[in-house]
Amino acid sequence: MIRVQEEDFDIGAEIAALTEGKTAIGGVATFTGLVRDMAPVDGSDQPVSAMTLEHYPGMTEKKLAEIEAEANRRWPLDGSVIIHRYGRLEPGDLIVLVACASAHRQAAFDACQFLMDWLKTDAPFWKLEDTDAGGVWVETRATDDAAAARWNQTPESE
Amino acid sequence: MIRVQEEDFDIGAEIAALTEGKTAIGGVATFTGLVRDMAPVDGSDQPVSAMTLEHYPGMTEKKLAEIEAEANRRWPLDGSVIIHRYGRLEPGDLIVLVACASAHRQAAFDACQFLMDWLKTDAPFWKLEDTDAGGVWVETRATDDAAAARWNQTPESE
Amino acid sequence: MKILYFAWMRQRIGLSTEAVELPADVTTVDDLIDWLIGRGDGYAAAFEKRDVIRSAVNQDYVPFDHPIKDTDEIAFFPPVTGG
Amino acid sequence: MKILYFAWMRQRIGLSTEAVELPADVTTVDDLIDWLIGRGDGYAAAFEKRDVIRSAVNQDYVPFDHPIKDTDEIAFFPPVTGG
Repeated sequence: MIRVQEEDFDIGAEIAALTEGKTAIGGVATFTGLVRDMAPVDGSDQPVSAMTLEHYPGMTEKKLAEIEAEANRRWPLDGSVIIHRYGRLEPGDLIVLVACASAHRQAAFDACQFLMDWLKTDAPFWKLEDTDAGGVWVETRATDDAAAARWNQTPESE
Repeated sequence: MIRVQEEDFDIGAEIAALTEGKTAIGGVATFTGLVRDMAPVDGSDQPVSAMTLEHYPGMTEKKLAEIEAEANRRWPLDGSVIIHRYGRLEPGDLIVLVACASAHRQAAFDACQFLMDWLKTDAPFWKLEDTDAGGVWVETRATDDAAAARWNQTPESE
Repeated sequence: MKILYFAWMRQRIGLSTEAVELPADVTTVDDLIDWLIGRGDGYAAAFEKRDVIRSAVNQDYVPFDHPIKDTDEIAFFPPVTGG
Repeated sequence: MKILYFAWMRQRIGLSTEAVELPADVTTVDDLIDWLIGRGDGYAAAFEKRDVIRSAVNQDYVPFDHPIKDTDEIAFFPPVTGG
């Protein structure tokens, strides 16, 4: 299940909905991304007062659905959720939730990491941070590209 | 923070408490374990109507605190939670929650997996499953030992 | 053809979307970029770092040698930073 | 000495905890197991799979050659299955 929305979400309620009535699930791995109050600008950390998330309506939903389907092909999941917010957010606000349920702990963890890594490099979102120096567009990090690249190899089986 | 308790817990509330006021956190990785309705007994899957978790009061808290401290030594965490229940549980009930908060996504994921792997092999809990054939003590899985053993190497840096 | 711009490309061009009539000799994404750059300073600034820009045709990522036609929806944007 | 038993060891012995006076020649966990086995069939059944059993002295895992003394809390249990 994927959702692209401006509103906040409730992690506990999302996990409860994901596992509701599915008693074959052994575990749920999640990752929740939050807005940080500091960000590197020209090499030094600067305070961030707010962040605006821009996205490409239509393509975003399409890419998220593709990424989710790929995770379900690679791992034996009993359910998955990707929720990504857009619009104006403040430090501490939730940005993204990825949750993967599986009978197998390692599958749930791996699928969750895979989804986060691909979200970072493939989902059409752009972050504009409000700093003392004005609005600064967040730049791609080389570590994110490297994290996504590792999944191009055959995933490890449990 | 560690808790060993008979009562249920609220995942969303636990994550909110973990991140409250800490706006340097970039993300939170979690794993939630649930009671499954089927379990392997003598090589074939049997329905499980309930599970009773026995533990060693005192030693449990001690081991969980040690494991959590070790995770905080290995990774730059801004907070962590381990909650493990004991007593009688039914399929779909929550057993365990591990949550790790960090400015770094990979650190949060790795620490969360480390904690789950060590919980499986080091925390003094024993599971008795109610099946049609009576009460069956859950046996250790070789995959759990292997999963824990991988952390004896130097953890990967991000 | 519908063209969309995002993030700092949108800011530099001053438009989030526009409809254009493609000249006959514009048949790939690369051709389109060259043609857009010729339309003004904002476009030139937006496409300055041509190596880092990503393009999508009908909401799928494509390389710059991808063919385009007048009924396509094409988007240009900087590297994505979601998650 | 306080001894605790868990899971199927507790069931086979029929006790979750007991207090014993150690004979003078029982100085390690291994000695204690030998001595307990001699106390009855329940103990013998509980310690039958000696290889798989784990022991803790004062709530820390120890190998069977670990020394013990009368003021220790010692626990015996099958491999743990939490998480």
